[in-house]
Amino acid sequence: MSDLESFREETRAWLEANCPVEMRQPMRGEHDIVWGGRNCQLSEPQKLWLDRMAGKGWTVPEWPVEYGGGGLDKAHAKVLREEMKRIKARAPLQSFGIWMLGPALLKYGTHEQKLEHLPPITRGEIRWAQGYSEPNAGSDLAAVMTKCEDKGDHYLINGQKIWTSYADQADWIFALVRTDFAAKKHEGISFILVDMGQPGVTTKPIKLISGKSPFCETFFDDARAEKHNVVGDLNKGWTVAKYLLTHEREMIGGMGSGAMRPAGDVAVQMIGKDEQGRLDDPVLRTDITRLEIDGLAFMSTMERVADEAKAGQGVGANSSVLKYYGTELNKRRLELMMDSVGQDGLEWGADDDAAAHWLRTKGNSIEGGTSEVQLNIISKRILELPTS
Amino acid sequence: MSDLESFREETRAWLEANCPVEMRQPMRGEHDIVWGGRNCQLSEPQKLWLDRMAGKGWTVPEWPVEYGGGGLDKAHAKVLREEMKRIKARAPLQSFGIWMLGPALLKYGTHEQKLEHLPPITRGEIRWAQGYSEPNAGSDLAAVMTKCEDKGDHYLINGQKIWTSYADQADWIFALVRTDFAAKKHEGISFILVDMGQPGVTTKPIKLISGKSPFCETFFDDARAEKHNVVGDLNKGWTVAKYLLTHEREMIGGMGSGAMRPAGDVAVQMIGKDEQGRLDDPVLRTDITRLEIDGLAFMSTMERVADEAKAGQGVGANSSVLKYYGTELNKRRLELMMDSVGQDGLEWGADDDAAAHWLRTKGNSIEGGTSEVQLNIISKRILELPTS
Amino acid sequence: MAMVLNEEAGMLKDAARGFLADSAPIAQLRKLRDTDNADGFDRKTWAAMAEMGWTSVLVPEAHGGVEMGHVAAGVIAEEMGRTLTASPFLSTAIMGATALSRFGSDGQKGEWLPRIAAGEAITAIAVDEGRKHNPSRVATKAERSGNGFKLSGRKSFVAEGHVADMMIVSARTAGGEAEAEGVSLFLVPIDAAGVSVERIKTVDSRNFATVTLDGVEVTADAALGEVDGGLTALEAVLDAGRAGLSAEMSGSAQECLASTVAYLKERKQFGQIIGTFQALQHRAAHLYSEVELGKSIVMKALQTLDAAPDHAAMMVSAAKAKLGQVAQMAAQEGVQMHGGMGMTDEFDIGFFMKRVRVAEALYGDANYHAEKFARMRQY
Amino acid sequence: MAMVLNEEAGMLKDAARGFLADSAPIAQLRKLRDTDNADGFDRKTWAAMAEMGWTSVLVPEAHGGVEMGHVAAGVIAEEMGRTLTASPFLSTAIMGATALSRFGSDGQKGEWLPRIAAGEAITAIAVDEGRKHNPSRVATKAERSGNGFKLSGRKSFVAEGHVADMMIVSARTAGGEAEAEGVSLFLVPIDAAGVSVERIKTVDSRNFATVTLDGVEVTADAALGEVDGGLTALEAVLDAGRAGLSAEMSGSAQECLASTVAYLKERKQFGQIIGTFQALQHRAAHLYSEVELGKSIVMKALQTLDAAPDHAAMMVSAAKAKLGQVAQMAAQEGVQMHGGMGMTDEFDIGFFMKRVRVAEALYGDANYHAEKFARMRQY
Repeated sequence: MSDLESFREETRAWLEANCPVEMRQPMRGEHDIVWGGRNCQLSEPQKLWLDRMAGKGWTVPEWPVEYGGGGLDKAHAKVLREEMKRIKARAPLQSFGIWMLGPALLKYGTHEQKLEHLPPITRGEIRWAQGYSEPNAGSDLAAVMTKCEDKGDHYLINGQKIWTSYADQADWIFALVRTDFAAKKHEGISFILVDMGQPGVTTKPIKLISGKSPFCETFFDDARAEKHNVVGDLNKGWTVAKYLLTHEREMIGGMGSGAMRPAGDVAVQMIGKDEQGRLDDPVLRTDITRLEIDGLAFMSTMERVADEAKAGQGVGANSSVLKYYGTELNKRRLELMMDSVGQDGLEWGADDDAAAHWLRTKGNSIEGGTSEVQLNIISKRILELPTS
Repeated sequence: MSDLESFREETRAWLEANCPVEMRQPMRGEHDIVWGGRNCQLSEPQKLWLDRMAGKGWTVPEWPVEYGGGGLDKAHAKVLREEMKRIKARAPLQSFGIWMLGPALLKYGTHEQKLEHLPPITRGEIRWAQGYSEPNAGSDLAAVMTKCEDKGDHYLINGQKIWTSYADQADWIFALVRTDFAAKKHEGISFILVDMGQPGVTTKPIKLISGKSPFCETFFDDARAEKHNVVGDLNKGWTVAKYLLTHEREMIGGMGSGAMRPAGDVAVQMIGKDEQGRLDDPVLRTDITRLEIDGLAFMSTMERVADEAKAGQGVGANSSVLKYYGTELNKRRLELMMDSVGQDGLEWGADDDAAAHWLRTKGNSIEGGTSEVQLNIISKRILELPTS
Repeated sequence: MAMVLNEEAGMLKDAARGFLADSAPIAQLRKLRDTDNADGFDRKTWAAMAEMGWTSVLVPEAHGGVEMGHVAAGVIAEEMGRTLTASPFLSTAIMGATALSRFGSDGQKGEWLPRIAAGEAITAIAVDEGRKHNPSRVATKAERSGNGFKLSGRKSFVAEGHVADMMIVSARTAGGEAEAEGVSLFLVPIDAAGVSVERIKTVDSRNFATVTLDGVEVTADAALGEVDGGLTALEAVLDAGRAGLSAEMSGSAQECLASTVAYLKERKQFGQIIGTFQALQHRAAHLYSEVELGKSIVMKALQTLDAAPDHAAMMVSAAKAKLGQVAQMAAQEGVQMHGGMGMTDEFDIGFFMKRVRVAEALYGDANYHAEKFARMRQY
Repeated sequence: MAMVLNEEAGMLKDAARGFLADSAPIAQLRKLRDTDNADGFDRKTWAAMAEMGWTSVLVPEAHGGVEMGHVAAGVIAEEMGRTLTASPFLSTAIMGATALSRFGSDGQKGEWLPRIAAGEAITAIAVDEGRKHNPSRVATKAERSGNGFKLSGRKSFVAEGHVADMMIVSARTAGGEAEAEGVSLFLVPIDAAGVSVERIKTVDSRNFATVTLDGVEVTADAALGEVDGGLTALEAVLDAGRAGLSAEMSGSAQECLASTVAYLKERKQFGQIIGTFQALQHRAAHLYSEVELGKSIVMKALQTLDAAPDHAAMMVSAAKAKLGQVAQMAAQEGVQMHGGMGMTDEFDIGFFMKRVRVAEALYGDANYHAEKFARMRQY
């Protein structure tokens, strides 16, 4: 038996024995997601499942073992994913720490920074927020004005961030701050880690059109950060930020892909078919067909971009194509869902939250760099069109 | 009997007696259009019909009688149109002189200029070409560089025009020329009339993607123009040009409207229906339905813009909306025609010239100010968005 | 007919705009929502509208109305689309008045039209039963019972159903569930025994109702128009509503464009006013063109309803389909060009996106009307 | 399978690009057109292609081929799409070779495959009869006659029909005109008695033929695959062609984008390089995204044809539909952004618009494949 095959057997047996039956049920909504953090309320099965998986390093299977990861290579990690999917196991933990800060620290952090911050992430002890945008910067991230002063043994931070996801429930924030006001726009920025449990950091949720408040304004009033919590070189935070932006772009763009039920299946369930076996709304059927074909082409592109990157052939800025097209596609998809669900999707505060989901997607093409910013990037970096 | 009613009776009787039976047949193609001019070959019925109509001033029913027009008001002109339509009479004459130069001269010309140039237009004796664009100006009409020097008793013209419609068959040209190189871009331009029958003016047809050559390059090498042939004030030609551009814009935009058979009818004839009575290509049917609805909305807009102008309520720059939307609509329409006709429309040089017609429409959104220029105008003049 | 408003309609437009901006701006809708108002609209504003004659715009003079026609009704609806004013105007002043004045018996007219004109009665149209609009799909039954009928069934998405005094209910007196023949209309007072109404709050902060009819007894006089042949009348009433809704959507689209253009002139990014970015300029200019086309087709539909109501169906479907596309585009482009601020509840643009979505679904979405248009065009 | 070309295919791509740029650029097509060349393609170039193994890319090694598969065939087709090279590659090396190697008898394979591989035989597929592609609509009859069949009918839009040595003809051996059952395929040599071929010049300066079969006698051996059940084989052959055409259209779309971007960097208007105008930048960037999606779905379709040919239909239809949209968009945006120059015969961009239109119609347009996709998706 090959190594992979025996790993599959062991994994299957372990999951079977350790995944609580409640954690094999589909999530019923956003409240079933385990985000972790100091204030997180976990049900018994959620806690059991998180602890067991974290114990094996499997909340982050591909991270190094010394930082709380599973130390698996891609092939083994794939087996684990497949086996979890087989029993419909929920993800034990989701977080910005896993998706965003972790990769950045692994790439740019010192050994000490990794040791300090990564293991608590893997165990769901610390929940991270992202502090990039500012009220007057918007798409122009490099225009950050939050001031970070060197006070000898620590930094002092004053300013305001906006669009910080779930900052009201987060423990720490990774933020872009300006450490040199004399330098050029991109060159005086640092990437810093700040404990939100201090009085100098306050948050205020922003109510969105969907009625939810997944984002906050975050205020820094004489907030303090330790000097060893700058990631990467001082004044070189833009490098780290760009790396994370690309990462975020791909993540948001990817949301336009296969996770949801195909639009055609939803429409058939909602509307039914005519005598010829066609969806009983010919115009909607045309739009859905085009959406699904574009969806296939988009998923093929995600695959191709990933494979090209592996083969070292990629066009880096293609992540902008994925972000742009993926989010626009997702908006189209949700519009067609609303067309399919009809009047039943219009109730405010309905159980399935169809309308809130639809409204939420409108932000996809704004957050993480607007569609317009992505088109600028494609135009400049890939097509090399001149600026006036 | 009211005046209009008796006019209708007289007109009907006169048309019945004077419109040759051949001139009541549908035109079979572009070659059946009577453009007039010194080199124009007319068939006997064409000549008869043109002379009789010109005799009554009815080649230009609304122009003043003293300049060769019919002197009719709008109501009477409408009766004449209706009566011609009733017996399917062809237009006796079509020309840029009627559509473009005539209106400009009537508005900006002196009495002497009108007397000299308008009557030959109404009788189809002189065919006019329009000399606006230049090779390096394109959409930027005000960038004309064709040089027009004051030589005391005449002007001397040197330079090159492009996209002059049928210049190889025209007798005279109305052109934008630069009479003051020191002035600001829009302020050194004059509007001048030039006889093309002199050796200093030569033309070269431009072959288009449709295989046809409706446009020429026109070269001025020491061409001469009389001093009294400047229309409007010297160096103020841009005023005349703008007036004509608005006129042209509406004309080209209007081509996207009702003259052709509805796309749905063509598709049904070509493709047929399914058992449910629907066009037997559900996807095309969706596109055609949307096109026809947009077409109705567009025609309603043409009507509204005209009625608003009459009522003095109009937004002048709305002619840009008509030009932009009308030409884009026409391109969509022809694409759908090609989809309907299928393989039969792909033969090169076929009798019905379907492919040439399709390709020709691609120029609609370029000539007379590109779609992009129209959007700039809407943005600037109507929405008043700032320029950087 | 010239495609411009006559003097009377022009004055009405100015008056409506002024009144709504002062007395019923979007802030009113926001307040109704945030205070969870039981009516979902402001009764004082509604009374003022009646005072100005808006509720009687389609009521014949003989019954106390001003009978100005659909163009005038559309002018009011369009202005309400700008301010997103919540009111029973569409359900009552447009659809209720059209139903009664065109298809009511003398008795029905006498009973209801003066009250509608006076703003004293609110009516609702109970037509749909499933999640998608489909007026010929009627499962609600009206069985003959003594001298009258007994109605049983369930109606969904009844606009203003929670505040109506009377409902016009489609029910089947003959034929199978999806047949065109056999549909009849009935006037059902809200306090009739067996009627129960459940209020539904929708994303646009407006109100609809699910109405259950449990053996509701009505007299023979309650039938509106022809028994078994009610679909023609129903379609005419719906077309009046669809045209009015299209006018409302046109107003909303115009307002989305205007507020977005205003934002483009004010917001800075990358050190520049974003309105100087040509890509946004062209999108705004394209949107302007679409909004202009929308205005034109709505006016055409309204004029046709006034001039030739029996031949207005195609123009009305074209208008509803076109405005479905235009108004949604205006709202979507509006939110996108407002950037992150467009996603916040604090800004008004999101209210337009939500209302336009509901208006799109109501009485047939763009796809429904495109399909209907294609069938009328016989392809 | 990784979505990148393996080394072999990568080398083929480089070689193809170099050869075509040198030996068969758009200037060649222009010359063929302007000299009214009788073949409509350059025989010397075709021989060179055979020399390089392109004609044998889908021919099994046993029959003298290199059998590299559909991804490799697509690489060549894509490169030909960049240069608009006219040749019988699609009809012969892709569709002819697929038909014979997958469905031919040993005798048929032995007779035709080595000649195809050597570039000595040109084959054509005669499938359509009406103005729109519809492989199951077959009126051409094949009546049993002695030991063989007698074919009568008329086939339209037969690519390379005017130069073919042999045609694969669909004909009805049973069933009614639009039925799926009862269609059979026959190999018909061009010199068989009763075959007449009329050359049709199309807008793309390529050549098609109308083929008339007037009681053409063929032996029983001429039947390709199953008699009466030929539609499955025909669809497989068509899918190979559709995927190849999609690859060609992808190459054309890429080239339209590239030449348009180059023009944007060079052309001045209003005193500025037009490539600095943000509205054009965003349109070019959007087009780039579409072209990238097109490349991906084509590769996916070609890989599926190699890995699981019996399950490739949905991916092939998705590819043909997507590329129909993308390539036409690329050509249309290309012409528009070239302005007046784009309308002239002197510039190459118009050649792309014309070729892409023909490729769109060939073997099912985007609407046809969207419909087919929807049916396969069962909605």
